Amino acid sequence: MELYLYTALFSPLVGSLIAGLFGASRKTSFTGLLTSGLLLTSFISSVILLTYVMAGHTVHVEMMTWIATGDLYIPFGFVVDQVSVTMMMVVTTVSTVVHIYSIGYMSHDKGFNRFFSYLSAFVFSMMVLVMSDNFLGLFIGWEGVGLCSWLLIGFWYHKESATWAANEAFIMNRIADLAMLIGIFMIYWNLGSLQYDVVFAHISILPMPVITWIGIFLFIGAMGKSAQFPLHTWLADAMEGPTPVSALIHAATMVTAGVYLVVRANPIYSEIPDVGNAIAALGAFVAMFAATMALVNRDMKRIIAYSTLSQLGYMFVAAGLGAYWVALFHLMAHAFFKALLFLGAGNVMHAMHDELDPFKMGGLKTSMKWTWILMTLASVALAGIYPLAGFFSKDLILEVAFVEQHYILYSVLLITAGMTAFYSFRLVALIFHGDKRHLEHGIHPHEAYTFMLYAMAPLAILAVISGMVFKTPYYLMVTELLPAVQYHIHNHTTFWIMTIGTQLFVILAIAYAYKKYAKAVKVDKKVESGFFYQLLYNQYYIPKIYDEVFSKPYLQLSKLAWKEIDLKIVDAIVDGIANTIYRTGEKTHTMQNGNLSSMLRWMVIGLVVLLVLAVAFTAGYNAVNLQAM
Amino acid sequence: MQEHILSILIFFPALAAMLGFVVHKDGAKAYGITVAGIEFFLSLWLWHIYDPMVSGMQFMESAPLVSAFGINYLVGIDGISLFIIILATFFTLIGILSLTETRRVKDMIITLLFLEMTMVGVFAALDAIVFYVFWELSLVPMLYIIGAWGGPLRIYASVKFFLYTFTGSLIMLVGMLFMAYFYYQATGQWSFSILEWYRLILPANFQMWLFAAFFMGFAIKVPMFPFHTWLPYAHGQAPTIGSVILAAILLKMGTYAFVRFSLPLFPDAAVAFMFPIAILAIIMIIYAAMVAYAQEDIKQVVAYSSISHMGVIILGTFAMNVEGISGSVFLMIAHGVVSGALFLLVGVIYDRRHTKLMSEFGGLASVMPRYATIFGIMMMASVGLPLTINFVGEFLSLLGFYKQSHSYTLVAGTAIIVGAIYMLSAYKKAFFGPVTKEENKHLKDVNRTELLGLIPLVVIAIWLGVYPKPVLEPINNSVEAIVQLMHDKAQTPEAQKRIPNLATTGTMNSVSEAH
Amino acid sequence: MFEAIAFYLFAALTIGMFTITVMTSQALYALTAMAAGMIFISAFFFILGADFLGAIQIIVYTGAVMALYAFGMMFFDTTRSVIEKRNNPRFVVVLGALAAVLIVLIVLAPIVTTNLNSQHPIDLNVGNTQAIGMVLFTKYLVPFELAAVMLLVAMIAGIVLAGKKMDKSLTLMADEEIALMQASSHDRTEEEGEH
Amino acid sequence: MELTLNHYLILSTILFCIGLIGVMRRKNLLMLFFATEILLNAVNVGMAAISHYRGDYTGQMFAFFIIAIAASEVAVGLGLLVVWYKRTGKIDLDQMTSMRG
Repeated sequence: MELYLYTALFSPLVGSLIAGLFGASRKTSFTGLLTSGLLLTSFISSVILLTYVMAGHTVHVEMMTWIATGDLYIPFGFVVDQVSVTMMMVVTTVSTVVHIYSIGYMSHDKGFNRFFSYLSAFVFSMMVLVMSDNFLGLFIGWEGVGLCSWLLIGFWYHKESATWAANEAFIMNRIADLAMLIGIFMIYWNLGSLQYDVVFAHISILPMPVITWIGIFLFIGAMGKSAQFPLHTWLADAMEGPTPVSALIHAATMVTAGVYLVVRANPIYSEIPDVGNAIAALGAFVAMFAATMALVNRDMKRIIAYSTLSQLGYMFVAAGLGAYWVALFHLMAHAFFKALLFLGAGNVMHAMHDELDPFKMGGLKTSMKWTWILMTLASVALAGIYPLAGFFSKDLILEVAFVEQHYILYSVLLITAGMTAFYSFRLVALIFHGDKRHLEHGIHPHEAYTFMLYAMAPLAILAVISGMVFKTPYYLMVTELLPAVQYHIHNHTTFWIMTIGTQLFVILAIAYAYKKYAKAVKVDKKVESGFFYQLLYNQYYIPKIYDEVFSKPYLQLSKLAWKEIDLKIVDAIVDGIANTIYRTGEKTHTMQNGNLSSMLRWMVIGLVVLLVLAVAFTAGYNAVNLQAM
Repeated sequence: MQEHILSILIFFPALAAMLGFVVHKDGAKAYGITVAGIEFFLSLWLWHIYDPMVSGMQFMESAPLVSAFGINYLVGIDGISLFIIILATFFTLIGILSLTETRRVKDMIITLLFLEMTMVGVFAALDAIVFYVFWELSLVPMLYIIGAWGGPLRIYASVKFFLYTFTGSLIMLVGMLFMAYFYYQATGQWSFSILEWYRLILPANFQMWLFAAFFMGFAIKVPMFPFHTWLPYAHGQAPTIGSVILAAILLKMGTYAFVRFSLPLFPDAAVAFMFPIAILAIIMIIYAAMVAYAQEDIKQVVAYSSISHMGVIILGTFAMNVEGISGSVFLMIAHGVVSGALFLLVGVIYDRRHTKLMSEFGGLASVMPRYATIFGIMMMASVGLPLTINFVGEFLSLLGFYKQSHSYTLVAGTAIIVGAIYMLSAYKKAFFGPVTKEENKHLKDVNRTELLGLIPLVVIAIWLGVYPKPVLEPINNSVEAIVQLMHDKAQTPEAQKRIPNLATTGTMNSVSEAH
Repeated sequence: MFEAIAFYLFAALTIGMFTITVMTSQALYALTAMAAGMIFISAFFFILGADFLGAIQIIVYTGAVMALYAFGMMFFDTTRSVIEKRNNPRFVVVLGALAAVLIVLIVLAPIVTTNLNSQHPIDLNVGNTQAIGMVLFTKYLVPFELAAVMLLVAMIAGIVLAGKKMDKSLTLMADEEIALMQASSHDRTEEEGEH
Repeated sequence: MELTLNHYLILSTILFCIGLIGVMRRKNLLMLFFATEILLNAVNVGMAAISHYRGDYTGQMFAFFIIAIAASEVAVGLGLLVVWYKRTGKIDLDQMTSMRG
């Protein structure tokens, strides 16, 4: 099994390195094919590992020592257990699809080879992240995906906005990474190891405040990667990257790493339910907060990004409330349908020549029938309509909140579910229904390459069936490792009222969205100039506030530090000392006027000074000595 | 030969430099490469025959110089100095290989070889006077390099460099003389041998003064805030090769000396000064990073980034535990590789455009993709991405200091944030965006000569990031010896508490042992 | 008692003579006063029992040095009073006095130092000159010989310096002047050759 | 009234300071030489006195060598002075400024 583990882990790296060799040269289709092929290999290995794990085994290997000094010992160790194999499946599935899809999507781009190199490198980092058997190994992957995210967001580096967004994403993640490092330090100095099994086995012997702090710091780390408030702004800006990147990194895999961390560290979080509640509360807040921003946004990709953010909030609610398997399940289902949604958006962008404003589209269902079907499917899944994936995973979270008697969370999540349905179908309606507004801009849309649609097909199938088919086997498998808690509402009447009520609520929201946007788009000036609309449209002014409060002052402070402090104070003092000495020399060199007589006088003055010193010092010395006696 | 390997390593370049005067100037570079190559392979051989399991000094040589005062020519290495010596020989080789200077090449080669002698000498010396002599001698070639091949302000910069560091080292010399005097008072014999000094336990108040005297010399060399202002000038005016050697090796003398002198000689004072120094280190980290962010000149960004990283090294050194000190020694090597590479890279673009202002560039990624890639890798290494060489050192340094203070480490940890800010924004300014300047449109990508110097650095930066064990293990063994020595010498309860006792390890790590 | 009277007498005389030396504007007065002062100094040596030193003092100073000065003065126009530009004469005196006070303070003041007192009156069994000779030719033989050589060198130097035609200095001349001088001497040798 | 070492030392000091005043005040080189002679003699008195009161001939030896040195100094100094006078016709200190820094 080790062989499969290494194959699953390293084949993306091999692909990345080979593609990287051709990074600077022109497009060579084989890099795309090669990396996709290697990804497929990785996928197949993961499937084999999955069957092995489902049979009740786990694989744990230690490849080699990484850092060993003092008492610290960190190996490159990898573990394939129920949790990581789930993540591996999600990662390899989505990334294989995205790779194949990208062959078509990026076919006209100059940086084709480079793109595949980065994309495969990302998959490798993600695999390291999920497969590592210790916290620092996880951190390698954690930073690795950050790097690849930086590379891929700024892929079109000639665009100012893209490079800015890339840097923003990297730096914001770094802030969270610092917290994570501190968490790791705390674990090491308290437990002397960073291996998961050691840490989890002994975490309960630590005093409560220490565990709490560890939990908080690790969660702050997770907040950065998963773009939770207040570190969320980078995710929407990250949409500057190519759309397959958004599908893979900023919807399906990387952003869910935070959820994965919390799920992985569940023995820690089980010890500190208060922190868990805080996580859940923050998750619910973000779910609603992001959904409100998605309601009014006019950028197709940003709407989906906010939707992702919102769904991440759901996952954190589940994870915070201790329903780790539910969180992981929603993570999986969400990865499938959200990636599908993004890839569909990619098709639309291609057809629309990179136009992103859905208000400039419309009526695309005739020319892009398959894309329409796929995106609608994904939106239905996202909205949580029975029997698609979203119903099983998302409604389960609602049930968790209800069963755990967090009714406020429950109601927030319920309202958010309605909003989710509304903005998803607002988008679908604006793009695919109504007038062909794009004709005004002289755009003649065409359907994407067939193989791209075929590539999307597995995701579509998974979006439909993953909830229904996978739930039970998944539950059985994953609860070997995670706490097995069934969330059932015992009262049947309540259960049915809730399920049907939720479904009706969601369907109503969808219908409202269709009614409002499917025919003609009426722009209600009054609403748009209203305070709330503006607030939401400007993302609660948070990016602006960050810019004003952090970025600009930091730059100004830096300039101040350089030009005022460094040059005018620190350096000036040094130069001042040197200048004083120099000027003293300039002044006193008149002493050396060559006149012997005045030199003799100076000599005598020197003698007198020395005599005075001699008297003063001996007198002082004697005085001290006399006192001592 | 094995017994005299260190003397050969020290004096071979100097001898070769003397012979270099008779070499014809067309063959000077080839001659330099040959000599530096032989020297480098000798140092690799040194590594080969070095026994990593031994924590003490190896290859010791001794010859009396002034026996009345116990001054001996005493050299020897342990795991700490071994790799810095290799780094020094390596960078001399790399520097000469990628030398693009056309003016007075022969003089440059000879100067570099002399410099190599002093650098190896400093790190191999075990006698304080020999150490001091090499320490001061190293100023001379550097002064000459900056003063003869530098930019328009070179005289100012070189004089500033010289006077600044010289002042510091004079204070250090006074400290050394006092130390020897105390040794004389305690034992009735004169000795300048560091190993002899190690055995001396000084009263705490003496330690404070001596620590302060040594600190002045080392801190200026590092350079620590607020003694850092000579560095930007020196880097700004020095030719590429000068900056590379300065950043990669010369700065390490200061931090190395902290580990070699300050910690084992004055453990109580080191603990007493731990937090003030940590504050200085944190100021260095954040302040230098901010200043780096404000720079317009890409070389100054790298120069200030050096200061920022040196802050982390200092912090690791004063963590007083094996993790921190090993990490800081490793980071010395890492920073040498990375900053040396970055200065070489800046030199590449300077050779083409004769400017270092970032506003003059922009969009270089599309014109010079290979250059951008190598720069990107090195930048990421500088930022401290895992699996690059810097991460191991930075992680261990911060991890070590976390044991001493949580809040300080949290503040110092912002290094990873502020570091990313200035590096990424500099990279963005120079490499991203559209190509705006006409003269940038047809720049040539890195050529073969430059790749010859850069590729090994990239390889090392990643190799030691993925597999640091060959370097980390010898360092670890030697550092353990030093920490144990410090613990045994510690007198104040504070110091005894802060410096771990390795001899009875196992209380804290019961968990890992159980594992 | 007799010693004390002699001491004070000669002290007053010496001080007076030297003051004249320092203060007078007539070179001749100065020279004469100094010669007198030197002889009075030798009196102290005799009082202190350093007979040999006293003799030497008279011979060397009043005999040799003064004669040298007297001959030297003949070169200069010393009949006229010396005109010296004075600036800050008071400053000079104050400085001198200050130095004196300080040295006295160091020598005498009990707060500064323990008083220097006579501890070992000299043993007068052996004649002073004899004793000096024994010390001089045993312990101080090498310095003595060196001093002799030095005196010889000084004598030769004095003769050479004063006797040789030194009205031209190569170091203080401009290049053209040197060339000119060399040319002229060359001419002269040629002329001599013709004769 | 016993004579003590201090008497001689004070006398020596006074003579020395007279010499100092002369050194500072004289602009004529010849007169300056006189003043230096006074300095040397003042020291000699001190030496002889210490020698006497300490019962050690070293002081006298020093005084003896000082006299020797003073003699040579006068010989060489006067020689130089004569040379200078021949060259410039003046022996005024204020005009000897070739050592201006």
